[in-house]
Amino acid sequence: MTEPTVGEQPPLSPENDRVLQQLQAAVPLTRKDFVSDQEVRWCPGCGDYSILAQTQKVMPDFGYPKENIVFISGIGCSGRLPYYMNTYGFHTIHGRATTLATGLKAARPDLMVWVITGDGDALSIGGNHLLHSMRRNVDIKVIMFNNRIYGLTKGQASPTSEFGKVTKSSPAGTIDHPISPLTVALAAEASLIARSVDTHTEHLQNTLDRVGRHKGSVFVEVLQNCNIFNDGAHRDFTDREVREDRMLVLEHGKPMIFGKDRDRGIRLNGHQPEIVTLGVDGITEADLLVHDEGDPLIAFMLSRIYWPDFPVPVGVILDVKRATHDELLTAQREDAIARRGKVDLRALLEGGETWEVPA
Amino acid sequence: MTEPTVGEQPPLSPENDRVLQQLQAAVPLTRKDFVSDQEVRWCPGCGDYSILAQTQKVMPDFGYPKENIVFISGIGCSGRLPYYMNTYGFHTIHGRATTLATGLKAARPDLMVWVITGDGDALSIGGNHLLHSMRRNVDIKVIMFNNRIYGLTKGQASPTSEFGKVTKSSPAGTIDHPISPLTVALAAEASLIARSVDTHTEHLQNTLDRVGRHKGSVFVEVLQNCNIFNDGAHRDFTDREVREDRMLVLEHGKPMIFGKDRDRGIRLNGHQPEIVTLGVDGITEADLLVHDEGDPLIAFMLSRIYWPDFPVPVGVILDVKRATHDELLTAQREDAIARRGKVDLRALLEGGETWEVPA
Amino acid sequence: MTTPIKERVVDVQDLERVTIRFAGDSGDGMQVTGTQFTRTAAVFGNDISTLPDFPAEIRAPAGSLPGVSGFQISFSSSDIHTPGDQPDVLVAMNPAALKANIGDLPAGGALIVNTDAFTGPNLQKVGYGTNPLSDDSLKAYTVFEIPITTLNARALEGLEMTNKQVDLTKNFFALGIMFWLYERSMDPTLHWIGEKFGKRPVIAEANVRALKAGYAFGETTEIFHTHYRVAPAHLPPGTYRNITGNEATALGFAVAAQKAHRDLFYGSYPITPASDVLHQLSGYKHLGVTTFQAEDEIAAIGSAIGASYGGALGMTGTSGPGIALKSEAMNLAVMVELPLIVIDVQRAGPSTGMPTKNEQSDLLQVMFGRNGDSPIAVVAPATPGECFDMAFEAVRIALRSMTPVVYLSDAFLATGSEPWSIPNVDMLPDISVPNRTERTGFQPYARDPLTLARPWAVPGTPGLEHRIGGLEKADVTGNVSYDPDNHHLMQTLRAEKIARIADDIPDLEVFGPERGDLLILGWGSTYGAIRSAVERLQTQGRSVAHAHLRYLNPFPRNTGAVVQSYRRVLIPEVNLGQLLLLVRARYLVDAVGYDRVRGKPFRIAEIESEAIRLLEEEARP
Amino acid sequence: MTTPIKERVVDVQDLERVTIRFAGDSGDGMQVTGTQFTRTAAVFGNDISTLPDFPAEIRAPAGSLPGVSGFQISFSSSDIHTPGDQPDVLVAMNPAALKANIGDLPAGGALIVNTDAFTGPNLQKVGYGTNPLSDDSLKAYTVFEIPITTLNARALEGLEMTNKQVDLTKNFFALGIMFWLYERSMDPTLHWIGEKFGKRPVIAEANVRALKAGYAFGETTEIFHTHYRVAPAHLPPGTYRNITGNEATALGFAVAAQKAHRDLFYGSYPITPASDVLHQLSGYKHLGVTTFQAEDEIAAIGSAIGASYGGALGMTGTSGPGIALKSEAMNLAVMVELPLIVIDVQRAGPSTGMPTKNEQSDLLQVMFGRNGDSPIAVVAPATPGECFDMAFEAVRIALRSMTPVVYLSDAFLATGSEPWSIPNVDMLPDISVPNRTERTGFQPYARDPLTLARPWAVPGTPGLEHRIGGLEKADVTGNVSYDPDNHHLMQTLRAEKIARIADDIPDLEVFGPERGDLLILGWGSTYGAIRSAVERLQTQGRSVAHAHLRYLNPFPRNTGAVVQSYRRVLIPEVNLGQLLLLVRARYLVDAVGYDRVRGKPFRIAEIESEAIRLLEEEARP
Ligand SMILES: Cc1ncc(C[n+]2csc(CCOP(=O)(O)OP(=O)(O)O)c2C)c(N)n1
Ligand SMILES: Cc1ncc(C[n+]2csc(CCOP(=O)(O)OP(=O)(O)O)c2C)c(N)n1
Ligand code: SF4
Ligand code: SF4
Ligand SMILES: [Mg+2]
Ligand SMILES: [Mg+2]
Repeated sequence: MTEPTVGEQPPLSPENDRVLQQLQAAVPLTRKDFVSDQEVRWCPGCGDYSILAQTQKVMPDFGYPKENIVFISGIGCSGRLPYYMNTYGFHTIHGRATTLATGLKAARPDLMVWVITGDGDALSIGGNHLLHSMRRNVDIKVIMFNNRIYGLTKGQASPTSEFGKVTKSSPAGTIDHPISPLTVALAAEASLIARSVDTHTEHLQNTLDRVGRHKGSVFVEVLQNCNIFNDGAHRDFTDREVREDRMLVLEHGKPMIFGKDRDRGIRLNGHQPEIVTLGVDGITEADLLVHDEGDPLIAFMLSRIYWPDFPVPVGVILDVKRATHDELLTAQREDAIARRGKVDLRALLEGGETWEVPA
Repeated sequence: MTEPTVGEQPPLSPENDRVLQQLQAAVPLTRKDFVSDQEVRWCPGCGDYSILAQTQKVMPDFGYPKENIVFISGIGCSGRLPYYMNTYGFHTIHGRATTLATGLKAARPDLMVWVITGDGDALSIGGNHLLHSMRRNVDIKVIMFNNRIYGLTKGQASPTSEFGKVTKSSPAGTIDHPISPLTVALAAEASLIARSVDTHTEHLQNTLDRVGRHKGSVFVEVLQNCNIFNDGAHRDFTDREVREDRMLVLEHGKPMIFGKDRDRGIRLNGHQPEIVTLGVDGITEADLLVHDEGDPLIAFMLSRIYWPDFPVPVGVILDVKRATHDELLTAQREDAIARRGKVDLRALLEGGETWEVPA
Repeated sequence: MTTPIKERVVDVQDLERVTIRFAGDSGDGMQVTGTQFTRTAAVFGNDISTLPDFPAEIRAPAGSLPGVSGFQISFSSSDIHTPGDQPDVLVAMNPAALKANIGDLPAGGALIVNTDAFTGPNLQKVGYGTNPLSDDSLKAYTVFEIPITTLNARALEGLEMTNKQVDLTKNFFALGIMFWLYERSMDPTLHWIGEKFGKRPVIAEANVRALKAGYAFGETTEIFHTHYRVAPAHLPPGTYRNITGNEATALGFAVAAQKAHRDLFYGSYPITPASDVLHQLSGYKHLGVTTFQAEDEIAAIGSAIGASYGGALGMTGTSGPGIALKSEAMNLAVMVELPLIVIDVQRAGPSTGMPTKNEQSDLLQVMFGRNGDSPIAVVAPATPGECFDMAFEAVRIALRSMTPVVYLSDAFLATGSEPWSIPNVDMLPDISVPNRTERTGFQPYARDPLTLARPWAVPGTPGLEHRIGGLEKADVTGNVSYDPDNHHLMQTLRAEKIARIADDIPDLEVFGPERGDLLILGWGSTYGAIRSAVERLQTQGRSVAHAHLRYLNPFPRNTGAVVQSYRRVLIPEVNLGQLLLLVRARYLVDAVGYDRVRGKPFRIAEIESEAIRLLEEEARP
Repeated sequence: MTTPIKERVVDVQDLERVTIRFAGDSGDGMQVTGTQFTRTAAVFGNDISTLPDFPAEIRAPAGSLPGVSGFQISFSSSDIHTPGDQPDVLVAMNPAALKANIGDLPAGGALIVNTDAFTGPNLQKVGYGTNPLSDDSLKAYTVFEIPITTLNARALEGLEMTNKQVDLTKNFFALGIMFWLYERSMDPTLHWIGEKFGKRPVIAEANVRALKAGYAFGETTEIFHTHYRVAPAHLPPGTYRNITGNEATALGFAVAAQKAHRDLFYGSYPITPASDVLHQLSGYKHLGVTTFQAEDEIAAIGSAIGASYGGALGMTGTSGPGIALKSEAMNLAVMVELPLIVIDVQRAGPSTGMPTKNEQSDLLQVMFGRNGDSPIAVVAPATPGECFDMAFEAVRIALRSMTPVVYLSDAFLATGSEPWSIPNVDMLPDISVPNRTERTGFQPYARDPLTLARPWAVPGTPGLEHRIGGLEKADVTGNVSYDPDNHHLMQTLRAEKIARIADDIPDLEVFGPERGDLLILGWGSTYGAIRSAVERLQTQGRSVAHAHLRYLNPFPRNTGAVVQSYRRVLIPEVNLGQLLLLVRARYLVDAVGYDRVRGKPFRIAEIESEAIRLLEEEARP
């Protein structure tokens, strides 16, 4: 059997139909509707505040009634976000949020499920679950707050901490080679992969908006500042003054241009990316690599380039369509019902052969 | 701190020196020396027999005394291999072999540590440990027997089982998109990545030989036939008659040529791979992509192509040099000793300030 | 040529009970043979009990000891509880099978051997110096030497089959012999062959011929002078089927979900001996059952909790090592107070232990294997058929009290089988659920005054949006709370909620005198052996009673009274005394344990003699 | 301007013991303040005991209740065991601190408040309708209202600092006041300031000024009429330092490894409150200590077992939720019989529970939280300083018996501190190890006749190549075995090996009468509260004894005799009765529990009154 793409999707499940109706029915909601009554408890100045704000802002866009939205998190500072969303929320255990989300979505395809996680929660203890939820194309939106540190436990190295980083647990510097979250997501066969930044509110909103509308497994890396234990981790390229020069904002179908003066770009030399300047030795936009969200090879290349050698790519790196886990489950269930008809418990219990013992 | 490569390696630890001496000292061993007294218990016809045989064959090549070689395995049919090797061996628990290997290698840099695992053991329950042992460049050699099924538990789907596969646990076919072990290894930053086949004894020996000589984290996928629960999983391209046409044997620095008549090859069209025929519309070897074991972009591309669209690449996909976990640990320890001098327990216990209570 | 048919007279002997063990190489199809004999005996109306014994290896080398596969069936005209301590008849298809099993055959027992397999190499493989058939090492038994392989090959002559294929049918030749010997009809098996091999007529024909040839062989040759009759048992009237514990488990949960009007979600990771529950349930998609093979045990239970959170009946299942991995998430379920079923099909530990062997040693693990004080409900079926009832009970309790419930089965129950009187599903009660849709006054941790269950407000319910999690909860509101006294209160409430389940479960039943010299208290799959031993002891006129716990947490209300009503209390367990610890701690009775941890069920005789030892020993000060 | 100095007379009062609680916002540096006072009192020679109380949030909003951070210190001229039930003096830097702590201040207690912080917004934040300083809600206390912020700001005038920076020093102003009030020298703190801020002279100067200004304020203003003197305690002679449990734990294991001539390998995953052990040990690289921050708890213990297999002292550490995850691998260590240390710094559960709060509720988890019967050794220190000794014991046992040993600490021990008489390392015994290099007669599972330990044959040893694993082992050879009787034998041997550790540990000591009315039996960090309560009860002439278990599996040999020597046995635990269950089951004594599970240590008074209740209650039938 070859794998259906969304094009040739199995019929929508009854639940999904209900969603559609609700979509129509729903009264337009506002940001306020998504603010819970709980007092927000992050350190003053934490990047998490902005991510929360942008999340609350975009929620109304999707037309989902708020009771049909669920935020599931693991443990970490990031993990507190669900308490602040006036939706259904589940603050689970360290590293396992994606597993609960998988079961929830399988049981309730009508729900919109967001997973909030941190670089330790998602990539250290939770790495394997991330991998498998993504490959199954579970229709969940994993938002990973990457502050390159363990915040809640007060500052140990995470899988994204730079080599040699001095932390409480590595007084002589870490000796662990960091992993690229985007490369991992790619190997995990996630169907949408993106990156954004806590302080780039507009870009973050647009990214979350894309994410909210995607069907299938989503992995978003949000570069986040932990001003207590890893202040300025991303500053070199995210600061207002430098960001245009040091970040590459991706747009599907558009050449990869960056720089304050939009005069620099990425070109493939053979199959290797290089930075070129438009106008210099006759280089024009036509020479630049055009971003294709459907191309894993480009996605891989983008997942490997980073400041200071290259501008840091942000935006949607990859977007592929595949039938989702819940669609496939529903299809199999309905197919079974179609073939085997309605529930006949009696027949089920009898199974194969039976015999009578007369009274 | 930037990460040292092997070029600028920290000084060898005393243990490593010991190894070197032993290397000189060692009396040449033969295959027989590595055969244990335990009766081999795999199904007749299982691909594991051949992998065991090749492993025993290459062991003497490395000049390690057999007491300095350790085989660690997880649970699965593959996991029984250590019992059959006349070295030290540890049959651990499901999915965790790499974690024990990490601790062992950290404590004993002088040992040569092999990890034997299966597609379920390594990629399902053990996926996260694989990821982290590889990124840390722990000097272990992970050999994954990929039969694309759970053998020991009698035939359920594994993460490498093809979509739609009917198994005991998926009577209507699996709905899980399989992962590519090589892509995962790449995202895991493994420092040597290779693929071989149980029945291609010579290629397997050469691969194991490369592996045995590599310093750093190694991931090898061995395509293995489970003739009981997934017979012929790889037959389409591994069978003697077709293998030259359907497999691509990689050699560093050589153009990617395959086919019985060595007349077909892989070329990059833009950055996309395509199959071309030498001689047709003037295509020559010069047009073909030359394999570069040091190039992650090529490695990624190779990890994505597979039969029937492409020949299946075998051999070393990637080989990069990075200081190993134990070297870095040793360096930090020795640096600390150099800086803080010999052990003074008294001073250690006193810590900061003390006061006397007179008798 | 086939053996010439000639009339002959054989005397018939009536027996109350017979125990047969089929033993051969993994490749010899002993499980099929045993299952066919079982079905036939069952359909005939005997009471039956079976014990399969698989090798640990998938396929150990042919003819090797680790490769021996066995299947024991006991069938009777009276009510029986165990597959029998020892076989009356041993069928040994090769030397390995003989060597591995002869020790269990009592003197005088009947031994049927396939002489063709007793070749030099086969004998050496298992370390027989001389051929046991030729030396007199077997003189204690009634030996029937039959060249099964050759006779069977002859019977199949002319069929388009490889020798290997032909050889694979010899088990049916042996089965045919046994059918003749015990006056059984071949029809059920012939019918089965038709169904199974319908598409491969040659194979079907071959098996039919093998079976009939074996039967004819019994009938015509001189070597058997008697054959035996075991009359039907007087089982309670009803429609019966033969059922294994894993089948009954899957059915029980599927039916319970229907009765609770909830979709069943089963998240699991394969592990012996629990995998078959996953396989079974994956065939129930048409009942709205969703099965999910997770990447590991942690993901499996995580997905089940997620499904329960969404309003489904979330279930997970595994064996001991998997429970260890699930314990952190089980604790989350305790804290968030969601219904959850955790199936533990126990096997021999510790660690990987002996994966295919039986043990009941996870009781303390499921009671206490979580950080903090983490009360959880535990139930355990006592027989294969009862797995259905206790599965139903597990669901009822989980939904009534909004709590995880551990369902403790074991390898013996899982693969053993017995005749099962099919319940009338329409008579089964509906299971009610504390789900909540009313907005006004909703509080996530408000409690039902009776059960202390919190409301089940599932996502999608307008107006009930709320947040839950693993941090301590404020009473009623469920908000995160670090208040010291609140924590103590919540600790007490969680404990009390589980304790109150005792209001809703049947009392512990006593078989035998209400008070007396000895109570034998058991739980789980030791039921059959204990009950049989107690029956024997009672017929000897001894004052011995049997009580068997199906509810292990909480205990039935009268448990204390029961254990305090006897001079001595004996608790036989296939572990080092786990229920024993709980009973002594709770009731301060000087109960003593009896442990034989050998990866197999107890023998009736060993429990009987231990009981006698105790009875005759001085009562302790 | 600074307050003008004028001579004045204040009377001095001698006290035996004083308990001070510093409370303020997380940002107010209360932990530093408390620590400085502690060091000063310690160096002065008082006996001390401290209890820090961190907020769960990293930084809760300024001025909010969840943001309150506290540090209690009790210092005395006599021997004390606890940080005190209630403070005599409460220093409240803001309204939140007042509200969160005033409940603990007994009537008549002294209250020092920073009036500057009692602003409208701050009051509202914590729901004070009216200002408690102006209404008469505090009339039960002796209140000292001091505008600490402004006074401190004045003292720092002229320094090149932001207001924020200035504000950060006000805790030292408060500290200065307390130093004056209790006649303490400022030198240790001035010294500390010099070391800490040497590189930032302005900051150093600011802190010095703040401290001195506070001291001067006490001296010069009229508001304090007395100051107090707490004479040095009569501690046994020796060199002392102040030490927390986590520090003593790290030191104990590091020293034990040295004494065993093994490199220490510590694989861990951060978790509150165990992380500091990892941080501490990561600074001991020069002792050959290797620390490894693993990807999760499973990898952490896996790496530790791997290290032990390689001949190192393999250790892992975590808190309750991590133990749940490690249990499968702990079981592997039990089966392969390798030495392993598992540190569990317990915290309040179940599930995530209250991560920063104290509890001792993992005892049953570590005893039983593994599949199959899986005996394991368990030890638990009773005081911060004793963590050193029990760490040493854990290593000795693990290496002597080739077994995993669980070391149960808890949040209270981990962060609490006391004066510690530094042991003479040269007097500490070497720890011997059953390592094996001799080829002839080597068998992986041959056992030491005394300890039943198997030999430790590490990779690299020529001629001893062998294979181990999680499957059941054949006795002696260690080959994989499914033999039923062998399994029973191995089960018994594993259990007996742990039981025999009792031959090698000290008897349970009794404080008080050898037999009598009441025994209070405890374990872990409840030591101080129990001992103090028992001292009080004894001075009341009651027949009460205290015994405290440091060895929880196996129990000391005389434990049964001890618990059976008293009319009643009371077992206070910060859990729902875990040791209670073990003692009742093992010795059948009708011990009763006393549980206050509030995330904090017991109060002396509550144990005292519970004991009196029991003594006065009728002896049970
Ligand atoms: C099983 C378990 N192990 C460890 C912990 C302790 N812990 C809580 S959060 C965390 C890591 C937090 O880092 P990250 O995921 O990056 O989140 P952040 O706080 O940085 O947002 C750890 C180790 C835990 N709660 N549970
Ligand atoms: C914790 C745990 N979960 C599950 C199992 C059961 N189990 C043993 S091996 C295995 C998977 C085997 O598949 P694979 O790794 O591909 O090895 P193969 O047998 O195919 O060589 C499973 C699920 C186990 N032993 N332990
Ligand atoms: S610790 Fe860091 S990540 Fe956590 S809340 Fe504070 S600033 Fe944010
Ligand atoms: S089940 Fe498959 S993998 Fe396992 S031994 Fe048999 S053939 Fe090999
Ligand atoms: Mg983080
Ligand atoms: Mg496999």
